[in-house]
Amino acid sequence: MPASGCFAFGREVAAFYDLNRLGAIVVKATTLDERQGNETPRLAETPAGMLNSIGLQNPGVLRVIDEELPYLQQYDRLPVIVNVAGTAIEDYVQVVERLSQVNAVAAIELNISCPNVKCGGIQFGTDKQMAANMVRAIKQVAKVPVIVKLSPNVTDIVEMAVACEEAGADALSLINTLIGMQIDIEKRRPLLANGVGGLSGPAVKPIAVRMVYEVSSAVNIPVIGIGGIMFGADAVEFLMAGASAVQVGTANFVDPFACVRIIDELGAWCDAHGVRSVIELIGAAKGERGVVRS
Amino acid sequence: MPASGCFAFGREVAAFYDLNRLGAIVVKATTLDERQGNETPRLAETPAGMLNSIGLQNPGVLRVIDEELPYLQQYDRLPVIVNVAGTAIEDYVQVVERLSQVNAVAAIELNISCPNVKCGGIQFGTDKQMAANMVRAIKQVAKVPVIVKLSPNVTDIVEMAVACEEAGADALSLINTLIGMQIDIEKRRPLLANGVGGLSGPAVKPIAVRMVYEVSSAVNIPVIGIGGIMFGADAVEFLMAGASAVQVGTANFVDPFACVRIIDELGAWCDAHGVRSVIELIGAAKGERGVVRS
Amino acid sequence: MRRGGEKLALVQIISQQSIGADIFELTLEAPVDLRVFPYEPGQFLHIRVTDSFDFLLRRPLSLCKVDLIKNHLSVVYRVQGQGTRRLAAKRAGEILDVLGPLGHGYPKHKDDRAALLIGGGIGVPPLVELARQLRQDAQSVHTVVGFQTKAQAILVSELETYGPVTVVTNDGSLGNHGLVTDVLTQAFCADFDRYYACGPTPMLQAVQRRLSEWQLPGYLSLEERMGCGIGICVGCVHKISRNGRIAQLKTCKEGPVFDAQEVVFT
Amino acid sequence: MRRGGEKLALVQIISQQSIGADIFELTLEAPVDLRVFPYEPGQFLHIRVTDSFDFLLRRPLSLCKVDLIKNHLSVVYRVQGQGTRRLAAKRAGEILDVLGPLGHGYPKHKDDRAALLIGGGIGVPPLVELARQLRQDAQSVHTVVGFQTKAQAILVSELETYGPVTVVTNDGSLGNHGLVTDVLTQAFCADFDRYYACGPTPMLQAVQRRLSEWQLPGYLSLEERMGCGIGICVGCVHKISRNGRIAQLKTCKEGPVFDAQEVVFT
Ligand SMILES: Cc1cc2nc3c(=O)[nH]c(=O)nc-3n(C[C@H](O)[C@H](O)[C@H](O)COP(=O)(O)OP(=O)(O)OC[C@H]3O[C@@H](n4cnc5c(N)ncnc54)[C@H](O)[C@@H]3O)c2cc1C
Ligand SMILES: Cc1cc2nc3c(=O)[nH]c(=O)nc-3n(C[C@H](O)[C@H](O)[C@H](O)COP(=O)(O)OP(=O)(O)OC[C@H]3O[C@@H](n4cnc5c(N)ncnc54)[C@H](O)[C@@H]3O)c2cc1C
Ligand SMILES: Cc1cc2nc3c(=O)[nH]c(=O)nc-3n(C[C@H](O)[C@H](O)[C@H](O)COP(=O)(O)O)c2cc1C
Ligand SMILES: Cc1cc2nc3c(=O)[nH]c(=O)nc-3n(C[C@H](O)[C@H](O)[C@H](O)COP(=O)(O)O)c2cc1C
Ligand code: FES
Ligand code: FES
Repeated sequence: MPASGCFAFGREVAAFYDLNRLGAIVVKATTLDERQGNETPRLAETPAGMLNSIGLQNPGVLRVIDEELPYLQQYDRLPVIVNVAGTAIEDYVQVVERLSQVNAVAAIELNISCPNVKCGGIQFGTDKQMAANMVRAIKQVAKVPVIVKLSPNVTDIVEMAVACEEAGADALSLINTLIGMQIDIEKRRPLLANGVGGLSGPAVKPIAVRMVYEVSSAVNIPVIGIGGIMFGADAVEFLMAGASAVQVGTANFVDPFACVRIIDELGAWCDAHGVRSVIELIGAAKGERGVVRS
Repeated sequence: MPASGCFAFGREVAAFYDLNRLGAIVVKATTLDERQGNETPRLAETPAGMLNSIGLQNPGVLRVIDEELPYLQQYDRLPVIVNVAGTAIEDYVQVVERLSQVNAVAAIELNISCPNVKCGGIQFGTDKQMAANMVRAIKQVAKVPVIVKLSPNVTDIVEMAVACEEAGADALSLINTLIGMQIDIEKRRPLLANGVGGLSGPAVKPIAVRMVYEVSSAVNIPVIGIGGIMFGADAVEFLMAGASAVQVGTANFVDPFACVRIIDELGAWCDAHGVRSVIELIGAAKGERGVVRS
Repeated sequence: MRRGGEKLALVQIISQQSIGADIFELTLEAPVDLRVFPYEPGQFLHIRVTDSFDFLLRRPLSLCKVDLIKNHLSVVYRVQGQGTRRLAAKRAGEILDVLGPLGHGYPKHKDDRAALLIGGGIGVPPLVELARQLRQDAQSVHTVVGFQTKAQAILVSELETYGPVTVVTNDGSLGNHGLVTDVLTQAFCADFDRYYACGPTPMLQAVQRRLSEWQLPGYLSLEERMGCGIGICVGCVHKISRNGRIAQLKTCKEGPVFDAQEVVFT
Repeated sequence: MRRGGEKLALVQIISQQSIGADIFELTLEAPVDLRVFPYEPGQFLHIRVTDSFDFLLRRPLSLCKVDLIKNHLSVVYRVQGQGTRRLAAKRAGEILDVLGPLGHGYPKHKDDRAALLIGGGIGVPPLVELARQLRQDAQSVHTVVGFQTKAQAILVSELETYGPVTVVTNDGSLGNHGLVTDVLTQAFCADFDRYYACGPTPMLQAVQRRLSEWQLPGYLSLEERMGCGIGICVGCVHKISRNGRIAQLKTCKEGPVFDAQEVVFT
């Protein structure tokens, strides 16, 4: 079971367990140039969730290639997926070109949905025409499969998904965070320095499950489910909603062992329910009842 | 402090306290004809929230006028706001015409955002042109102020808000519920009979606060804040985000006294902070820091 | 319209006892003075299992027994999911946030002479106080209770203090082998004026079908997922045929007990 | 790169004591064997206050004291919000989910002879174990601590076992009247090789400015809101000037203690 963008570049969690135990690793968003990210506070706790406004802090693609990816190559059974972000199509294209020269990259995840940068990626994530253009441009330069990560901050995520599929995406991952705000009522201002931030964690799970259900019903490419997964049972829920795999984000902050614990819990659930392969679970909740899309 | 659509028509809560203590009451969505609503299960519990798929069950506008509103008239200090829903502009217009003949109605809340009915109101809530047409049509027949209740299931709620303001809305209320789903992994199907439902409760509060902040910065009409208010401090948060009043939904299900408790807590907070009128709090979080809209 | 007893109260847990496989009896201070507001068997308490948002909604549990002298109530429940698991971890002395008693229980028919009580699984608890009250009204009480297996059989000896009890288990590990409806033959039912049933929906449906054949009037206590418990969320409805039309009535407010004739199963 | 001590463990609470206005000392079983993994003063534990989603994130609390024989640790904390309030309700014998010790603490300078420790409010706790270790290295230790008011003064007698302590309160209710920087005159500072500070950001900023004037090298322990505590969320950064450039470094991983010269306040 792959882990998501909340894992930095893997080094830290490697102190807790063997990364080969993961299905894959999705590293932190990588941009063309180094980015320092937003001011602090960047984090807030919310009911059953959290807000973040990291702002894509990362050392830039060249240093990622030089300093981070070689470290991960020691894990021979660990496909590395690089999350790519930027502010213009050309940025994305250049990052993907650079990454395509590196063997260590198993797939690209296009982050067209980060809510935390000014003039940032989210425009691509909320306009289907722009998203399709982006995907087409990237597909021309990418030598590995391209996963497009969708934003939940849209009126119609199915429309976005279909546009990305038609433009050549190899898979979709969803959801990124929802835009939220918390106010520090004593200080009378937004708690995050950036004002708004991205909401993640169990609070958003029902929204994510709904979107995975809808999107996986509308496209023929694999869908990776993300959003509020804390336990194996949550992973089962996403699989039954139609996800072919899942990513775990916020849970890693609460429990450094979250990914491997969830893999174990999922295995135990399958054993207890006579399920031989998780493939049997994919879309299992879709059979009997027609679901009203409102 | 007004209460929201989660209050039926007031009779039940009247068993717990004097409804005159409320700032106003917003009764359950009223449609032209009687509606039986969706199949059960209609409710699910989620992390810090709940899903509902009631489906606008109500006795229809005529019986609301005959059987429900007269009951509320005994509360002389209680402005009654009727939440109006339907499937076509003509339905809405007819309901509002009927209600305009009744003295007991202080304002109309146009529910263009209910996610729980097939071909339902949510189209109006996600297309700014349709919303504007609806508001204009209603303003022609309404004799009382028209509040438009916005859906959070949109890419750009500010755009919707501005369209409604330009079309003549007297106030805006937000947010309605977010569309979500929960899967019963033992039964391998969506838990709600309707498949999807509306997410409410503390889980959605950060999203609601963000939208209230953005919308109240963009329009000149009053904004009513709704979404996950459980305590007086939550009401303070919405006021500081720019709401002129708040509505309390899910909290009433947990605690029948929620509305009056929150009013008391808000008063106590103001006293402890030397605030003489809640008006001082409205938009208080906007002063110092520019907020990045992503 | 206040019926009298609905109240939100913080009450103390008097005791919590395991009485079967994952089944507990929880005894509480009553939230109201039961001599002033006598409760109806079939009513329920709506309980907050913790003040955490993880369990935002209350859990409905039927009243099972009453101690009028100490003003104590008890509920009997099975650990079903996380919420009841949390409840089962509570100990005597802890405080519980309780709303109720709520809803309409089993109506009284003072002129009846013989009552048939039918319970299935975790639907048995409300029958205990019902049996007591019926006996107080000098009716004879015969109870038929069905369980999956012996380990889940509960409250049988309590019910026996009020009259004969026929036990049925799905696997035959206690009493008769089979389903409760197997017992409800025409001959068996001929002696009763009325029946009172509580249990899983398939059982209620089978009981309704069978006993309407024998023209025995009765009541069913329905189970739907509840939000508020007081009639404001309209989440807990069930189809009820009344006054010539089928309406979705709230089981928390108009029910959970309905005239068996009125209940529409789909 | 595992530094040795980071560990996720369920540990038992040994004791919880009120030691000031809303201030508590919590003693725990150590999550690691402290003789194998000696911890650095300035490191912190990352604590889950309940397993409820209401408090999803862990709370960072600095290590204050250590008992190497019993393998116990203590943290001293002020009730700040709901999470620490929840923590304060825990009792001896309860189990706590603890990650740590984490981060880089105060480095050792074996050749120094005289250390100046500066603490403000709830920044005082990490200085206790620091003082002990410095004394063990045969350095002299002078501590300056500042509090709002007398009721909030904590750990003064503990610190006095390691050397002289100068207390300052904002309202003059204990010790000197004023701010800690009022004490840090050029003459006073002349005797020290190095300083070690922990406290609220405005204090650290004032201390840094003042002591850089007197050219006294030192360390600041920074406080930022943390998510993971282990370096994967990149939430807790602070601007640090190092190798000729200003970078946003993670206070949980590269800190919380930084060379005072490197810390950039904006
Ligand atoms: C009027 C009424 C009386 C009841 N009396 C009893 C009783 O005396 N003893 C007893 O053991 N049980 C009784 N139940 C069922 C009991 O309420 C559920 O088993 C319990 O709420 C499950 O909660 P959970 O947190 O363990 O399960 P979860 O599945 O974790 O609960 C999640 C949500 O689903 C609801 N839910 C789950 N299962 C049911 C169910 N079967 N019926 C209704 N809601 C459900 C919960 O209330 C909660 O809101 C009664 C139900 C009703 C409607
Ligand atoms: C490295 C480090 C060491 C610390 N050591 C101590 C100590 O020894 N004693 C002590 O009393 N306090 C210490 N703090 C501060 C302590 O972590 C916060 O007071 C505590 O997390 C507040 O939690 P809460 O739930 O009560 O507050 P809430 O406001 O309800 O917390 C909400 C969120 O904000 C975070 N937060 C709130 N206030 C702060 C703050 N001032 N700093 C960082 N995060 C905050 C919380 O961790 C939580 O994620 C330390 C902080 C850091 C970063
Ligand atoms: C602190 C933080 C940083 C994140 N950074 C990224 C990122 O760099 N790129 C990205 O595509 N998503 C990023 N995300 C979004 C997550 O990958 C994930 O989509 C989201 O958090 C929902 O999953 P969760 O509820 O399991 O956390 C970030 C989320 C958090 C909380
Ligand atoms: C059970 C239920 C029924 C609702 N019915 C209506 C309705 O009839 N009309 C409407 O405009 N909103 C309705 N809502 C939405 C609420 O009014 C409110 O916008 C939303 O629940 C968010 O607020 P909360 O988090 O305080 O519940 C309903 C919400 C719930 C939970
Ligand atoms: S549970 Fe809310 S109306 Fe019945
Ligand atoms: S707290 Fe997550 S990186 Fe420091």
